[in-house]
Amino acid sequence: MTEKTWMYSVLEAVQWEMRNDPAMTWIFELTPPVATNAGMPVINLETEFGRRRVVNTGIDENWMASAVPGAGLAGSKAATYIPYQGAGMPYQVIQNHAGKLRSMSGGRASMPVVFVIEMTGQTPGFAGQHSDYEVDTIYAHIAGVRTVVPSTPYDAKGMMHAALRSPDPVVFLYPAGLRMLSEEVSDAPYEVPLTKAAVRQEGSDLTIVGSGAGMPEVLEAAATLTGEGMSVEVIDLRVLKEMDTETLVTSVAKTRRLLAVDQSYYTLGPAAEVVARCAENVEGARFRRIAFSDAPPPASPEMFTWMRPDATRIADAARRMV
Amino acid sequence: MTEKTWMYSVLEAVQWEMRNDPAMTWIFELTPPVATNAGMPVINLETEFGRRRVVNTGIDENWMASAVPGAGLAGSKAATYIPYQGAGMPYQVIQNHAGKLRSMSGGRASMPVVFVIEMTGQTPGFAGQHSDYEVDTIYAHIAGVRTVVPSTPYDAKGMMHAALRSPDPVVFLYPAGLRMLSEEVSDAPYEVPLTKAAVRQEGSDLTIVGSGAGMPEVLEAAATLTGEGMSVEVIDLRVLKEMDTETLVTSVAKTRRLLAVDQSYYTLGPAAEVVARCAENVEGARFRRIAFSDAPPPASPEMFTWMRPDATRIADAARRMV
Amino acid sequence: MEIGSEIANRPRRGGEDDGRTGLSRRGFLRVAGLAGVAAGLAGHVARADGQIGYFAMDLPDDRLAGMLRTILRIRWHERTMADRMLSDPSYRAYNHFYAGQEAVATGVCAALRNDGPFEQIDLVYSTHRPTGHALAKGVDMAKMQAEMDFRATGLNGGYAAEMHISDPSVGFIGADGMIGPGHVIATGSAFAFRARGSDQVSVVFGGDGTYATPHFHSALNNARLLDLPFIYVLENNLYHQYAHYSYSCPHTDIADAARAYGIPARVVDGQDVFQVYNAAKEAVDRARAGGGPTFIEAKTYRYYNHLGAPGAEVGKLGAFGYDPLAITSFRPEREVRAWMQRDPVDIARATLIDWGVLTAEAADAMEAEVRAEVDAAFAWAAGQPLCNPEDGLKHVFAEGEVMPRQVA
Amino acid sequence: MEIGSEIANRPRRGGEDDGRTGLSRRGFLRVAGLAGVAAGLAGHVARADGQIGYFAMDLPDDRLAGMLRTILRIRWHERTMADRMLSDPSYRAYNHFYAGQEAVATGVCAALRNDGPFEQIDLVYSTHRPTGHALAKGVDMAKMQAEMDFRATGLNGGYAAEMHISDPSVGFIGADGMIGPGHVIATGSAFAFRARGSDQVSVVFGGDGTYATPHFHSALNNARLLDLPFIYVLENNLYHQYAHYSYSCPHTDIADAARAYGIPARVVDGQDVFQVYNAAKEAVDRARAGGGPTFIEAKTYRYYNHLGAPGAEVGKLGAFGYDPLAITSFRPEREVRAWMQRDPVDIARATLIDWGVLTAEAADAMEAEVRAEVDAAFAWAAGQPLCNPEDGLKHVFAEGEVMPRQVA
Ligand SMILES: Cc1ncc(C[n+]2csc(CCOP(=O)(O)OP(=O)(O)O)c2C)c(N)n1
Ligand SMILES: Cc1ncc(C[n+]2csc(CCOP(=O)(O)OP(=O)(O)O)c2C)c(N)n1
Ligand SMILES: [Mg+2]
Ligand SMILES: [Mg+2]
Repeated sequence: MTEKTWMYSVLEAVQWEMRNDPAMTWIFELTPPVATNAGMPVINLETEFGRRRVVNTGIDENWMASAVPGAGLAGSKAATYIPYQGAGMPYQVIQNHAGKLRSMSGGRASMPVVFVIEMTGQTPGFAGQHSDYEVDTIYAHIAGVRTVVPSTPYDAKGMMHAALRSPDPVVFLYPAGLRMLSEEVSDAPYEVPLTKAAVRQEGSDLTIVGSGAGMPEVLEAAATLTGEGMSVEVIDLRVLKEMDTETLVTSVAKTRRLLAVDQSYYTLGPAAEVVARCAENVEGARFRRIAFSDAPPPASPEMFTWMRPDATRIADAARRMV
Repeated sequence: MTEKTWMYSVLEAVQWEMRNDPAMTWIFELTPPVATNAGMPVINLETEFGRRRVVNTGIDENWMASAVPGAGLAGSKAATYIPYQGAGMPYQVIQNHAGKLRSMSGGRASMPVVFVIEMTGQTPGFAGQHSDYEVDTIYAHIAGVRTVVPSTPYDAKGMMHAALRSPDPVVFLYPAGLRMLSEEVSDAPYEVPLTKAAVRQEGSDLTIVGSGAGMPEVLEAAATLTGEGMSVEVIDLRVLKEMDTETLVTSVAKTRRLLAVDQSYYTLGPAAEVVARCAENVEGARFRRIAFSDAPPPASPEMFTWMRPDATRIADAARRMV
Repeated sequence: MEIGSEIANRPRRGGEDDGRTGLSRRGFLRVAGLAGVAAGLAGHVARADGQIGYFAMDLPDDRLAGMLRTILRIRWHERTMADRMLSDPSYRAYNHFYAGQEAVATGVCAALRNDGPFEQIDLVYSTHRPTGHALAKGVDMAKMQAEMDFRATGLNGGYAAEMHISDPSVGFIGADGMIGPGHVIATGSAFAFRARGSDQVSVVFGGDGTYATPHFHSALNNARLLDLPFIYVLENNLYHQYAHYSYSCPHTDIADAARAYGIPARVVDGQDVFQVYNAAKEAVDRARAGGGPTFIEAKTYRYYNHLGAPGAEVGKLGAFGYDPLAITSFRPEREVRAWMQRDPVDIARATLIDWGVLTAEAADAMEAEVRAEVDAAFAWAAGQPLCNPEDGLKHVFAEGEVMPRQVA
Repeated sequence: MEIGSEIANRPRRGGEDDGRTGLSRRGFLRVAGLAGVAAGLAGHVARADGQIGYFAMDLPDDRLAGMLRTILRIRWHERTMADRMLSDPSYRAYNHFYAGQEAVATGVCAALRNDGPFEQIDLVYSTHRPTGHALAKGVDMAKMQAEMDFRATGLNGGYAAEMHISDPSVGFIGADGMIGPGHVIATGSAFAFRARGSDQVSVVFGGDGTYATPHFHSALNNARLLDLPFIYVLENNLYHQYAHYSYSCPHTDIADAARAYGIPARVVDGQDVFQVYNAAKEAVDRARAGGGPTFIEAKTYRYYNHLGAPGAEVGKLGAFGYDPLAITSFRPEREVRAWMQRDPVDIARATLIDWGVLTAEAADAMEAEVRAEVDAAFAWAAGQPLCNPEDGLKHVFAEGEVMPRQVA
């Protein structure tokens, strides 16, 4: 048990699974599967498992994302790490092939594969074409793929084990804004289910729902509000597909106020689905949503940070509801 | 003024604009820009404007969708017709390039271009990989692109004129389930704005919101319910981006009941955004949503038709709300 | 001219008789066909004694005869389907006809490992025109037909229909209705084989239309860079839907495009199953030995229109005539006739008789058996139950069902 | 050895002195560099009297000298930026350095129409490494620098930053931060030119990394099929981020891949601006005359690491040392040194002096002017106002603003 970063925790899970399954492969492009962590051995999948199993490809994210289901269909566990610049490239093959093959084949096709998709573009300084504000929505919308976005190193490791053991294709979003986050994470393998949201804080006045890289801001806002005497319930979505309606609805039925927060675009961001599901199931509650505006993120830090829902804005919105 | 089909009406607008702008181009793949209509001259853009301006390409929807903004950036009006099988292929270039270039360039890039995207896959018999249940959401979610889904020949023609005259890139969804629909459409050019939903029927008990190929079913359900004495307001979204919040909220503030209907997937379908916007703005109303389940559409007509929200199901859901 | 007269005497050969185009085409085909077959055989006979380049020299007679049987099974499945579309109002299946191209699927799959444990058999990725590949790989005809007719007991439970059929049990990963992606996915299987040290081979079939897709580059480039056990079989039937391949490809031989990547490539006569087999055998041997990918371009032709659907009428859109929308380019009548002169059924049959593998009587008996089998498969399929509507919510994930959302 | 000693005497040449790598590299560079330049010049001189293959024979002296000036402007912009990153804690811009590759952008853009009405100028599509292309195409340095520093009065109002800069007024359609898509979009501009009967040309710059993208095939295939006025300039600097191009490309000359499509292709010494110019001129003439696309592969090298960012420290990740993450392959010290021997600044300067276009004194004066201009541009940029936060809601569509959504 050591304090570990998000990526170290994830690669620890991958390393464990690859050691236990000699057929498993990992495909990367410019981000080598290497992680270091104070007090822990360096993880380097490429040198440990060799270049037949761990391959560095050319700039062709569609190949990477297609090779992985191809390996899965051939009976091999496989994962790929798609850098944020190429986050949109694999969309069609994940949507129309990975997600549909089980159903189309009447349950005969199985793909134990994981697409790690990096979300560096949702951090400041990565403007325009380098902002990947779309990936949570597009991968949460499609059928047949489990899409998760763990926000803590602990969840990240447990969900990676679960993802690699799952017979379903998993889109594993990596909120790279959390790169530096670390916490105590067990050295042994364990699973965190791919189906459950997490209640991070219990409360009765208001439910705040966030996900991924937005969670630290949500938690900071909740701490401030709690300090002010508000009883805030905080939910970390964690799973975008299938979204855990029960946890959401149970909470909002209790608090009768929902504030849903996205760091990606407002229109049809995950928060739209959160609000819609709760509004359908809890009558007479109050619903609010804040998100990045429907504009390509500008490069200038002044514009960018102003447009982003941060802890202050989240707390402001909450105060206006209670 | 003649009774015209959806596609004839659209090509009439395209033909008019191409006659008036010798630089304008049209790129197609397997669907030639040809339409016939009883009592009207055949429209054939390829023979009328020649193969330099109207080009039949190989199977490369990404090229088609990339060539069009390239033409736009060079100062030429351009449009392309993407067949439903390739509907997901152009996603990345529309999302990350067409939609972002104006903002990224600080307003200096302009792209007077139209992407016609066919939605045949949302009609029965087109299962699995041939179902394009994702296109409304993915193109409505992204920034910088106007996404419209006209449901009548009249709107289709007027919105095509508006789209081709707009300096913004427009995703023009073609609900191919409406292929046979016809109505009186003026022979002269006219515009229908790219910003407004249409109230198709006024009422005070319940608002039903639909779009595209779902509209005939919504209207049929509304007729049944009206016959039963219910006062139903029917809204045709028409524009997915920027969604016309005002028309939606005004209606729901009046009826205090919203039933949002999608023919595409439930999770993060356009109806999620409709419910979320109304729930944020109208307190204490009732909200329901029906849609295709989050499953790849199966080939069997028995399974497919059962999974689809049709007039009967829409009416049932409405009755349960009032 | 014994062989010739044998062929001339056989009725119902050539894909488009049955009174649809009438005797004139059949007559034309009969005479011209002889020349083609004779020319083809001359070549075989000249090489019969040599060891090098001898067609299918490694195969015993029963395997050789099995190739004719496979071709006949595909052909009669196609023709029976076409008949149903034209005549039976209750028939529901559509089809992208493979008739004319049978020798390609048959020759390639004859070189593959098609049964045994899943971890040992070769995998085939097919296209939107999959029935030939499926039957050649060993998919059960009756179950496939039930699937095409949207039946609950079909190969894929009625979820797939023609453009999406699959059967992992025989290594038929399945139809991919999209042009392009399947090729790239297929290289992923080859990558997995190489990574786990297996000698399996991943084969993809593609049309000439595939050349233009961005995926063509991805599949070939990565197969070459990683030396994958991957075989790309490009069935060049000259057209992608309504356009000649010259509209989308600057090469006369698409194989030249593959050679540019440093991938060994062969152009073969796709109407001659033994020539196709030979090329496939060479490719499979190379791949199993760790020699990397091969590209095979089979020059071939489809007899019917791009797509046939129930309620078809001769000469109408989507059926068996010319397509009125086909304005950019379309198939000239003379081209169709010329290709029908070199029918893969005729060539395989005549070759086997010439080689002494079969007598004409045995070939006739085989064809009669095949016809009975096809009729039985259609009859079985038509009697299968329709799907249960609620089952549409199944098989989205490995476990459980998704929620019904069409009701509030 | 006059030329040689002239070069040896000039201080601060070669991209990586300033005490960072110390005298040893500079010394090494000095000696080895002479051989390279002398060898290059020998070739020039031998051809100086001929009409065929004479470098830049159509250009008057001021245009030739202008090329050196452009190279110097790019180089000193780069070096000044690097200095700021290493030394100025308030400096905010990042950069994908182009130093070492200056002759490519300069030679190509010298063959293009860079001013006049928008409907007549040639268009350039750049990459994530755009500053060289931008300056060569005529973008204002001060405004560009302000943009890179996220200023409201920058070239693109602070929305773009380095990887997304653009300036349609000089035909610089702009940086495309993604690898692949820009090439295909660029063919769309060429398509529009041809459709409207214009003689404009669309040029795209790409790295060796572009080869592997599926877009490579789309761009070349469609340019060839439609005979587009399109020029693909591939700057092969041997590496895409942390991998040598042999990891993603089976060709030694990527130009061979273009030739496979039937596209005329040339491999040029990307360090020699006149050789690059000659190839570009030929390509532009061909395209304007309706002769279709050309592919130019320029062999070149970048001196700095892939990316530099504020707060850089010599030898640290993302700055000017080797990248500890570069495990698959990385650039050996000797390779960097060898390439620096053939510096584009040195080659252009020596050639012009040899040709009698410039004296050494005039070249020195030019460099001094350029340095002053660069310093002024940086000073101006640093004094520009920061962006107005609320302006982030502008320019999504041509009219109006979008709603702020970060507040409820
Ligand atoms: C990505 C994509 N775009 C378009 C289509 C529509 N489509 C179906 S078949 C076909 C033609 C394919 O031609 P080819 O590859 O030559 O195969 P053939 O039909 O001749 O067997 C097209 C364009 C598709 N299935 N997928
Ligand atoms: C689609 C895509 N994938 C990945 C990246 C990340 N990326 C930025 S630059 C680069 C390397 C490009 O190499 P090359 O084309 O050789 O250009 P160079 O950097 O050498 O100038 C990569 C992979 C990207 N920008 N776009
Ligand atoms: Mg074809
Ligand atoms: Mg490079």
